[in-house]
Amino acid sequence: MKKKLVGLVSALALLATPSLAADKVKVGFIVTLSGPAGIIGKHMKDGFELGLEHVGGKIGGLETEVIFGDDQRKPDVAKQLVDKMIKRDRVQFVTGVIWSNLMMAIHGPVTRSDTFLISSNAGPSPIAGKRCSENFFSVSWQNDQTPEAMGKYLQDKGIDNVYLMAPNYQAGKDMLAGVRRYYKGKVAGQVFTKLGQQDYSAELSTLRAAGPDAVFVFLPGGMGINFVKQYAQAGLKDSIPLYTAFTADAVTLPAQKDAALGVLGTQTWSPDLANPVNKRFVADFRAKHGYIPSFYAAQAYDTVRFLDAAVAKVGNVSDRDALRAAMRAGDFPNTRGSIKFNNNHFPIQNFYMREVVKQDDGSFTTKIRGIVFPAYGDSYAKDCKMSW
Amino acid sequence: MTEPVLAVEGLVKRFGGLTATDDLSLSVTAGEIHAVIGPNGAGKTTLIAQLSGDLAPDDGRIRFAGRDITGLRADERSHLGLARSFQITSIFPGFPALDNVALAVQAHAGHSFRFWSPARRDAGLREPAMAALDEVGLAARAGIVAANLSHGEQRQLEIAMALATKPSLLLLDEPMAGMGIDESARMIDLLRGLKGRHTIVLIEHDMDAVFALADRITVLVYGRAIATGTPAEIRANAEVRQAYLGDAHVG
Amino acid sequence: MQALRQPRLLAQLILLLLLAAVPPVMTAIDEPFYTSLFTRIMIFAIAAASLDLILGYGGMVSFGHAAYIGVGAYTVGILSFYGVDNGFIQFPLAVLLSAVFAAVIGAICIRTSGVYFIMITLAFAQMLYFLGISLEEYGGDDGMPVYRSEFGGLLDLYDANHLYYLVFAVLAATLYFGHRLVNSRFGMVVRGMKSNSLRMRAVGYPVYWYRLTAYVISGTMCGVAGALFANWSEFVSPDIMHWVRSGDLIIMVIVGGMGTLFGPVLGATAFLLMEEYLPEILEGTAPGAGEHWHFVFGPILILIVLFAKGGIFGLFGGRERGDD
Amino acid sequence: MDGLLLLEQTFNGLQFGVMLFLMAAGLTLVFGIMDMVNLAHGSLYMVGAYIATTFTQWTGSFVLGILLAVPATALVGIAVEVVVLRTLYDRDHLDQVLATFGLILFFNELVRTVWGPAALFSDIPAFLQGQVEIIPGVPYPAYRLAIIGVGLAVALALYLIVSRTRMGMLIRAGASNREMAGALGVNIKLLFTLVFGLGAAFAGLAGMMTGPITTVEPGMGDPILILAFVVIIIGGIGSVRGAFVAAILVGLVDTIGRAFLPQFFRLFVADSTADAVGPAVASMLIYILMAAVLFFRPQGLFPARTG
Repeated sequence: MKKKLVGLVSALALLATPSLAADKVKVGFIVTLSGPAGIIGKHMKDGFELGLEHVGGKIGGLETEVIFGDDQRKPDVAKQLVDKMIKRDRVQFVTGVIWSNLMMAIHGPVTRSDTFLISSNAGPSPIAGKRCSENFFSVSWQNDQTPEAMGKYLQDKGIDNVYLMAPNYQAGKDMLAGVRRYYKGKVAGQVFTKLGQQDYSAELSTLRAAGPDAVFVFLPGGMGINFVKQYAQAGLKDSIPLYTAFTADAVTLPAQKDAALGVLGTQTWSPDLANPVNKRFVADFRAKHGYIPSFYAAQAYDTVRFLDAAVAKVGNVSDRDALRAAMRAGDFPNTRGSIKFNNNHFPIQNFYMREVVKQDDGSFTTKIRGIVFPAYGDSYAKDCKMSW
Repeated sequence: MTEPVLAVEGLVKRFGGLTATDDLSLSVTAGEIHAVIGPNGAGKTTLIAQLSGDLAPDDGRIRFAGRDITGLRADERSHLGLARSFQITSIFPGFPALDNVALAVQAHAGHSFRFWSPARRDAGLREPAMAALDEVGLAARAGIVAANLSHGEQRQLEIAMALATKPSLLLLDEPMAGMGIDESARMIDLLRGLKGRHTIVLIEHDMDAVFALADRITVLVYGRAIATGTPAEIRANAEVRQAYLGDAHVG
Repeated sequence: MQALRQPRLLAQLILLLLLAAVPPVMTAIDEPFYTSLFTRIMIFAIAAASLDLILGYGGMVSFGHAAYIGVGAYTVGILSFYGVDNGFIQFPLAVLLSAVFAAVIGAICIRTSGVYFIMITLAFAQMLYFLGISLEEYGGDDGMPVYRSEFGGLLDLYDANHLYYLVFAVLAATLYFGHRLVNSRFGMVVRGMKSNSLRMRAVGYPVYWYRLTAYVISGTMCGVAGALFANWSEFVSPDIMHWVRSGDLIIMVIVGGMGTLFGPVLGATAFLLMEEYLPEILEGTAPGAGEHWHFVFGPILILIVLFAKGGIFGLFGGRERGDD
Repeated sequence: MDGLLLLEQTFNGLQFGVMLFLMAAGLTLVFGIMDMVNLAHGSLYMVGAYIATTFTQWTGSFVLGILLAVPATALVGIAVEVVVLRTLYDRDHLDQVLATFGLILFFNELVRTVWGPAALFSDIPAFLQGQVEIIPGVPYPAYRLAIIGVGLAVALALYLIVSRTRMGMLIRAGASNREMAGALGVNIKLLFTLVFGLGAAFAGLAGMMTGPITTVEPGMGDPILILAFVVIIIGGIGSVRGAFVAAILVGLVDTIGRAFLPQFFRLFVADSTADAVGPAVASMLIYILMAAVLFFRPQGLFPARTG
C-alpha cells in the first residue's frame, strides 16, 4: 500500500511539466462536456476550435496551448479545474464557463490569482456589479440584458397583459425581473416552474385559463424543447404569441422544429448577421461540424478572436497591464460586428429581435427582425467601482 | 399463594382472518419449567412473540413480575427480567461467541452511550459473558466466530445470551430445533441444570424432552389452550390425546 | 503503541504520514495544485468515513448524506455573508446545526428500515436541496462566494498549506474518533444492530435511540466536512446537496470498502482521482475520447461490484474483524 | 370556471400518473420478486424513447415505430438481465445500487455516442394532433388523452396478467414469499428474465409515449427514475396495485400542487413571498408526501411482503 502511494506521488511529480516559457500562450477552456448536459459544451468547444483554426492555431501569433476541462456541471469540479489550470498548467487565461453558478464558484479564485478570466457565456449580476474585477472580461452578455431587451420590445410594441414563466432558480428570477424592468404593462400571471421540469401541462392549463395576450418564457435547454412543443400541442401557439429568451436556439431547434416556427426571442447574435466575420464563421462552422452554430458557439469563437487581438497587440503574455489595456480597447473581429467594453468589462453591444424560420433545406434557424437595443450596456455597471 | 411470575389473561392475536391466539390464559409460577406444546400452526411462536414484546396482541393482558407489561416494548421487558431465544437461530454471526454474549451483558450494564473506551477490553463485560458461556458449556469456544460454530453450539450460544441478561423468566422457542440426538441430549442436560434457578417457558416439539423437563404443560390448539397440567395429567387428558397427541407418542 | 503490532493499522498510519507529507513535497517540486486536490479528496474522505459509520457499521443506507455537507457549508456561508468569519463561531455552529438537522430528520427516518430508509433519507435531502434553491438572499441556485474562516490569527486558510493541515487534522481526528467509536460499547451496539436488530431488541437495547444517535453523529461529522468544503471551495450552492452527490458518497464508501474506517478514505481518493485523470488518460488515446469517460467509469463500477467484494480495502485483505 | 380548470388539471395529473405507473410497474415487480434495486430502469425508459424515435423515422409510422420498439426494448432489458443483473440477485442492495448506477452512466454515454449529444426530434403523429373537448369549454390535447388511454389499458392488462394467469400467480407468490415460489418448482431463472423483460417493455413504452411531448435526450430517464422510486415506496414495494394508486396520487399531488399552491399561498402572505414559497414547496411536495406516508406507514400503503 505504501509502495503504491509513493508510486503515485512520483507519478504526479512526472505529470507536472513546469513550463515557464513566458511567450507561450496557455488557455484553459472550461465547459460541461461529459454526461447528459454535454450538448452546449460541444457547441462551445466546436466554436472555440474553429476560432483557433481561423487564427492559424496561434493566438496573437504566439505558440498556443489550449487545455480543455470538463466541469461536469459541478461547481467544486470547476473550482478544482481552475486550480489545476492555474497552478499546474499555469495558464494565462481561463475561458469558457456556461453556467452562472459555476462562474460564481470560480470567479473569486481565478481573479485573485494572476490569471484573466474570460466568460464565453455566463454573466451573473454580482460579478457585473459590486464584485467586478479587473481580471475578468465577458465576451457574452450580462444575464439581465436579454430579458431587458424583451421587456423593452413588449413595452414599445404596446403589448399588454403578458404572462411570465421561468424556472424557479436564480437565473429564472433574474430573467423575469429583467423583463419587468422595461415592461410596465399588466402582468397576467407570473409562474416559477420546477428546475428541469419535463411536463408543463399543469402550467399550460393555468396559463390558458388566465387568458393573457402574450406569453414570455425563459426555459433554456431541454426545458425549452419540452415547453415549446407542448405549447404548440396545446394549440396555444396560434392564439397567444410566444416571446422567449434562451428558449429557441440552434441547440434546441433541431428538436423543436415546427413547434418553434415564428417564435420570437431577443439575442445578441443570429446566424444571419451580415458581417464578414460572422459570414465566414457560420459557413466554415457548418462545413466543419455539419450543423448550424448556436450563439454559444459564436461566443466561444469570439473568445478566441478576442484573445488573439489582445495578445497580437501586446506581443507577449507576460505584460498583464498591457494585455488588460489591449482587451479593454475592444474592437476585435467578432461575429457580432461591434463590441465595446463597459467599465465593468462587460460588452456594450446590440440586442436583436430574432424569429424562428424554416430554411429551404428543411432546417430551422433564426433571422434578425430588428434591433431592440443598439449598443446596450448592462444596468449593474454603475455598481462597479472600476473605472478606466 | 404467591403471585405467578407470568400471568396471561384473555390474549388475542389475529392475522387477517386467522386467529393465531384465541382468548388464551396462562400462568407460570416461580421456578417451574412450563412447557407449551401443540401441533404446527397452533400459535406457539406467535405466543412467545407477544410475551417477549415483538408482537402486540389485539386484546388481553400480560402481567409479569407483578406489573402489566402488555404495552411495553421488547427491550423494556428485557430490563424487567424477561429473556427469549428464537426458533430460528438468532445470533450475531459475524462476532466471536464471546462478543455475542458480551453484547447481551452490556445491555444490562448501564446505558451504552459510551463512545470512547474499547468494549472488548472491558472486564465488566467480558467476565460475566465468559461465565454465561461457561454455564452453557461453550467456554472453550469463546473466540470462535459465531457463524463457524456448529448448529448445536449456536443454540447453546442463544441460551447463553439469554442467561447473560440475568433474567427471571426465560422464553425458549424450540431450543432443540434441528438438533441431532447427541446435541439434544446435551441441551436437555443444560436446561435441567437451569431448573430451579430460572423460571422457564419452553416451547418444544421434542416430546421426550418436554416430558423429561416440564413441571407443567399447556397444550395449544388453533391458538387456544385446551389443557394445562402436570405431565401426568396431560398424558391422561382425553381431549389432548384426541386433538393432538398420538398414543404412540405419549408411550 | 499497540498499533505497531497490527500490520493493518500500521499501513494506515503510514498512509496518513504520506498524506501529511503532501504539502512540503508539492511545495518542493512547485506543484501546489496537488495540495488543493488532496485537500478536496480529504474533505470527501471525511464525509465518506462519516457515512460509513452508519452505512458500513450500522447497516443504515442513507441516500441523503450530502444534505449535511450542505448544512455545514451553508452555516459557514451564511455567517460569512453576514460578516461573521470567525471559525471559532462558524465551526461549532456548523456542528450544532447539522446535529439538529440530523436529529429532526433522523427521528422520522429511523422509524423505517431497508429500502424505505434509503428513500426517506433521499426525500429529506431533496427537500433541503429545493430549500437551498429557493434561498434567494443567499444566491439561490447560483450560490454565493464565501470568505474563508479566520481563526484569530492562528491559521491563515488562504495559505493552501494551512487549509490542508486543518483538513488533515480533522480527517485524522475523524478516523481516530471513528476507531474509538466502533470499538466502544456504543460501536458494538451499532454493529450488533446491523447484524441482527431483532436480537438486539430482545436482549434489551432500545434500538431506535441507538440508531438515531449513530445517525446524528454521522450527520454531524458530515456537517464538519461541509464547513471545510465551504472553505476549500470559497463558495456554497445547493449543488452540493443534489442527490447525485449523496450517491457519490455511497459509491466512495462501497468502492473503498464498507464497514472499515480507512476504506472510505481510499474510496474517496480513488473516485476523485479517477474523475480527475480518467478523462485525461482517455483523451491521450484518442482526441475527444475524454468526454466519454463515463463509458469506462460505469463498467469499472460494475466490475468492482462483481469482482472486488470488500472494495479496494478488501483487495488489501483489510477486512475488519467482527461484523456480519 | 375554477371548477373546469380543476377538472383539466385533474386530467393532467392523471396523465402524469399513468405515465409514472408504466415506469413504476416494472420497477416494483423487479424489486418485489427479485429483491433487486435496479437504478438502470430509467435507462430502459430512455432507450425505449430513442429506439421508438428511430423506428418511427425509418418506418414513417408512429404506431409501427412503437410496435417495433416495445419488443426491442424488452430485448435490451433481457440482455441487461442476462449479462449483468442476474449475477447480482444474491448480492445486497448496495452492490446492486452501485452496479446499476454504473449501468446508468454506461447507457447515457452509449446513447450519446450512438445518437449524438443533441436532443432528437420526436413529434406527435398526425392522427393524434389537435384538441378534443372532453366537456364543452375544456379543450384537451388528443395525444395526452391517448396516453391516459394506453396507460389505463396497460394497467388493466397487467392486472389481468397478475390475477388471472399462471405467470401472474408466480409473480404474486414471488412478491410475497420468494422461497415459496422457488419451492413451487418453477424455473425461477426464466421467470425472472421474463418479468424483467416485461418491466423493460413497460418502461420503454413510457419513454416512447413521453418522447413526443418532452425531450428525447441523453439522461432523460434519470429524473423519472427518482419519481418512479418515490411511487413504489409510497405504494409498497412489490405491490402492483400500490404502484398504481401511488402513481396516480403522486401525479395528482404534483400537478395540483404546481397549479394551485402559489395561489393558495397568496391567500395568506404577500404575492412576492407566495411566489418564492409556492414553487419551492411545490417542488418538494412529492417528497413531503413520501415522508408523510412513510411516517404513518413505514412499509408504504400496500405492503406486499408477508414473510
